[in-house]
Amino acid sequence: MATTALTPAATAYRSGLYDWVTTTDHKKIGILYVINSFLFFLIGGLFALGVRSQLVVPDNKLISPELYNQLFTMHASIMIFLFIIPMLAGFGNYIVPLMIGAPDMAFPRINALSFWMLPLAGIIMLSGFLTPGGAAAEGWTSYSPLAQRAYSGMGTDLWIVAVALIGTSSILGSVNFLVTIFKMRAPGMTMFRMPIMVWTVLVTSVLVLMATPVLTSGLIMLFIDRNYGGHFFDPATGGNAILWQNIFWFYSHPAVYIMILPAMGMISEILPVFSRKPLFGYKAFVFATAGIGALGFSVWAHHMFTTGAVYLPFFSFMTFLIAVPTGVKMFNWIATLYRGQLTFSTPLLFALGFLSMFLIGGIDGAFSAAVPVDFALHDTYWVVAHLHYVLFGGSVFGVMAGTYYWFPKMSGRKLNETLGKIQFVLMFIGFNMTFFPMHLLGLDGMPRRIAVYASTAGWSQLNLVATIGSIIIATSMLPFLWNVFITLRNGEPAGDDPWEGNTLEWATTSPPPPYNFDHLPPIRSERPVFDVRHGRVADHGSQA
Amino acid sequence: MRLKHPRNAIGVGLVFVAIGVIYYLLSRDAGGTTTLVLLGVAMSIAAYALVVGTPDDR
Amino acid sequence: MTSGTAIVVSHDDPHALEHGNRGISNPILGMILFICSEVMFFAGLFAAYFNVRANAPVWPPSVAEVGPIAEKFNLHAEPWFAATLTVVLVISSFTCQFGVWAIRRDDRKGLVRAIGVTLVLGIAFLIGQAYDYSQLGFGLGDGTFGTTFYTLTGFHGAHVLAGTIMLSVVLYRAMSGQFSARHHDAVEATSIYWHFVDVVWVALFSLLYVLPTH
Amino acid sequence: MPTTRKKLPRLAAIALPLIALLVAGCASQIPALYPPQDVTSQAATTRSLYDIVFLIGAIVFFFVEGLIVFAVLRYRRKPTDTELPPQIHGNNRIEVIWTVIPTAIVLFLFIISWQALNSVDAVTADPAVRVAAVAKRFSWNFLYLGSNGRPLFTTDAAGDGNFGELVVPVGVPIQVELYSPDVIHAFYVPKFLFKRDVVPGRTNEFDFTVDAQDVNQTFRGQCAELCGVGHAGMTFDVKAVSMADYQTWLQQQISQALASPPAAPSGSPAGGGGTPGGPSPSAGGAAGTSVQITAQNIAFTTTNVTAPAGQPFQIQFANNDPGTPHNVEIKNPDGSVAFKGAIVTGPTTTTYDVPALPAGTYPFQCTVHPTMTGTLTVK
Repeated sequence: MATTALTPAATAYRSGLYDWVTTTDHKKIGILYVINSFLFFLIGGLFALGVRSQLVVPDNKLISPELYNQLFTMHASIMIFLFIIPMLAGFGNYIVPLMIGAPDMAFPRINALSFWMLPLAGIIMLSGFLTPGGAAAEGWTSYSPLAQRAYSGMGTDLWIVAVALIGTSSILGSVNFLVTIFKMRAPGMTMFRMPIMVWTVLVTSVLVLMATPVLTSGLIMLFIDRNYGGHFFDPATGGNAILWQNIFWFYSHPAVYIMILPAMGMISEILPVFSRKPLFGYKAFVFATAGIGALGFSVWAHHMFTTGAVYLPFFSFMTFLIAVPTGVKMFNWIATLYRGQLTFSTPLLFALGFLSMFLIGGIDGAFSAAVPVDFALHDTYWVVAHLHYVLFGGSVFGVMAGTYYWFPKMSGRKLNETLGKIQFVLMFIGFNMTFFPMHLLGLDGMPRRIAVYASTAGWSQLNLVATIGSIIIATSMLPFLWNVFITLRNGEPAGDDPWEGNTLEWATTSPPPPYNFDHLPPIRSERPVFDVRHGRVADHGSQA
Repeated sequence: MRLKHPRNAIGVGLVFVAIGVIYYLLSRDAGGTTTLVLLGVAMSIAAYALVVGTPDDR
Repeated sequence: MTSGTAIVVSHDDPHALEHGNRGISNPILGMILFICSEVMFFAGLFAAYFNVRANAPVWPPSVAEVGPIAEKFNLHAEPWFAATLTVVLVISSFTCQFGVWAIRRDDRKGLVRAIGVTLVLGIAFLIGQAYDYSQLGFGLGDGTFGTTFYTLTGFHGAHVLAGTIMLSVVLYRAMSGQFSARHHDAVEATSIYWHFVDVVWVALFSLLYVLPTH
Repeated sequence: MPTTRKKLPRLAAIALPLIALLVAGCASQIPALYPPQDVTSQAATTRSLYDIVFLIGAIVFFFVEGLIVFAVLRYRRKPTDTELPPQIHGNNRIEVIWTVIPTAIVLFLFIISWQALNSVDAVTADPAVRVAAVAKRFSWNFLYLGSNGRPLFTTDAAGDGNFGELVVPVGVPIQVELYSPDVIHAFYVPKFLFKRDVVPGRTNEFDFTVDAQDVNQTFRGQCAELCGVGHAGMTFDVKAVSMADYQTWLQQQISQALASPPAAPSGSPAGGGGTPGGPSPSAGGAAGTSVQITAQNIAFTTTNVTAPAGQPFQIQFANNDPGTPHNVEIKNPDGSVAFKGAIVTGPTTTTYDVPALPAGTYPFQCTVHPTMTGTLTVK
């Protein structure tokens, strides 16, 4: 099959299972990442439906508190560690080498190792349900002492092992990305001609590289406390319960940016293509991305305002500051649309969904940065609303936009537009129905992670609305899955460049051959393919 | 490119060391300061290696 | 297969043919970046150490707090054994570097000799540490002191073990003549890793045996 | 230039149900996009901060969302658009503007929130009422503290989790100290617009002053930090009464507590858990001495004990609180730890070997519950 490499139009992916399992091709590994992540998205989504069906009416006895705690813990853990982070890593894997004109990642075999650790970790994490005590049930934050041996069972040990494994996979992946981006760029692809998607993957990789090992050290301490009689987090013997939170959030706040930055990168590729304009303020965008990454390391304790154990003004100040680079990005995106010629294909719809929903999540962030307001809102459903507006309204909408945008490149076929738009409308409505009422519930004092609430609390109607919304979200996945199915069977052939794209992945075939390119167009700006299409030769890659 | 001078790479880490020092002066939190300062060290090493290790942009 | 391979070669390093400055090779750069993440791994452990240390009224914890076992915590009284281990590890860092310099001169025998000595010193360190553990008289569960001590030194020991495995592979490959002045990324990468492990130990030794108690 | 299309775009159509939801929220009794009416002076501060943050947030929301909707409506690609639109790569002036203005806004927000924080977070030195709230899986217990910092009585004297209410007078500062013997909980009263974590091994405290106009109301409180399977049921009530009513209630509670002392009085052997292996009736003086200390209902029943100077002695420690860890930590007069006994979870008894101490007076306490105090006299 290697001989087919020189005939780019050949069906490079019609190969056997063995080939997929042993592949070191970044494109196949990228697709494996994406498929694996979508599977876990469905599993995590089912857990979310379980949570919502328990909360649909007050005083519900459908799901026991034990199982309920396991469900929301596994929902969050799977969505974060096995869906969003690997999904973005998967798109990065597929797209980044193509975008910089490289034949593959720097370390193809390590790349395969990084991927195959994920399904293994997923199985380990989910196998907690088979243990006598059930799966981990302390929330994805796994706060000690609740996560200590005295209060939780073997599921927590499995959770620790799984998350440590995923962390290792991420670290190896980030080394791979960094070396690829710095060392494997094609001639002419200078740093400031790299697509924004590549920049966001770069910054994300730095965050993963620096933050994830701190979580690994914390997980090891927790494991030692639980299994070998350690005292790191045990206040009765000189340990410190707050220490776990410090270590955990030192990873997990940067992790929030790990989960959103590549999605921002996707949006930044899609908006220019569908408005036929360059991204407004390329360099400002790069510096804003780096700024978010840097600030992300000094705000960890804003998740701990109510512990009474952190210096509040420092973290409040740093948290407020993050609004500035984020705002710069938001205005850059809108200015990209301004005076453009917008084509409302499904990728753009999801990208616009990202803009409008992430905006709400971002404004919510300013509420939480104001410490006294956070005293009222922390650990209520308001926070649940906030984080879903960022991670669902932001990351998931970004991932869907990226899926519709790059599916033609990955498969050679274009997803059906009508089904795509149906999915968008359903998902947009369902998302807002589910998560907007949670703002109101939180403000009214509904704490998160409670398995039941009283009928007298006044939360019944909004919870009902939220549950209906979650069913609509689940429904919105059906047209998507059907769309993928029929498109792969006999979808419309996409051609090399269905969207009139800007970046190098559209200069090769769909799907690209092994090692990606027979020849590269000259790279004189951040939009080499655009330049070729419109006969542009001047360097306009940098502003001012 | 001027920005890519190895000296500037060290500066990337100094930002975090500076944040760590300010943080220590305000909060006296030994643990958080340790991570911030060592983050500065790690960032400096990484940035230096990436800048020195990358062939010049063409 | 042949045509596929041809593409690999032409794409593998297209820059090398055109430009002189290749910077740091991919494996070595990857190793340096990985070591940066290792720095942050130890940053987490060190942060935990400083945190419990700062919270303790007396460090190491006193008899009043954890009972008679506390008398065993006084590592400052007998630092000589650990100091010897430190010297062993520092010397091994030098011998490792001699190996790198040797292979850069294409001195393959010198490489084998230097890496061999390094490996022996590394194993000596591990045996010494295991012996030290057996003599200490307190365990992982003996208060925060025992927990932090064994976690810090234990994970450092695990890194030394990983280093000796890497050194063994390098030694085997060196003896099979796989390295040359042009082609010895694995030696360079292992050496950088070994230096890192050494630096961590020096930091640990200073922390546990030298830094004044309170 | 062509005019804007009249066709309602999809985005706007989708936004309509959202707006309908908002309107419905405001119209009926279900919660709105606003925190509940504040009932403490601290909450009033927080709420006026919320007002400003909400106002700015709403302006930013409508401004930016308006820009998005405008761009979507105005700049659709038309069949006549064959030429590229103007290729604008950026504009330094406008980029500086939209960096500087948000910076100014967030600095303003930071400063006002810091000011609000300083008043919300302030604790007074002389509160009118001091309460120790003990949160354990899965119930609350409120210990009213006397002027000497020792508990006068507990709202959960039976130890069965049936704790009654936190009764507080209106118009005066009330200080709450938070203790947890097990995992992290959080004291959260929505109408106070406030919560504070209850962290084992750490004493958090905060003040609140209920507004005088909110007298004779009951406010719902709940644990806000996941603490296990019973988390949802870990609720409590705060009842605000007038100062006169409070005093009546207080005296009634104190006399009740005195009428039924929680354990045997000072000096006699511990009841309840008992001391297996033969109790030692003497509390000092004799050679090879041992001292009796008993913990019950988050308090030491024996608050004054005596031990011989200059020789090691034993403490027979009985913890009679089921599921609750206690110990005895003896402090030197300078505040440093002279002896710290292992923490044991009741009901149980244990023996501490205390090293020789010079003559003097030593305060002792429970490490887990610093409100549990006593005095050890060594002579």
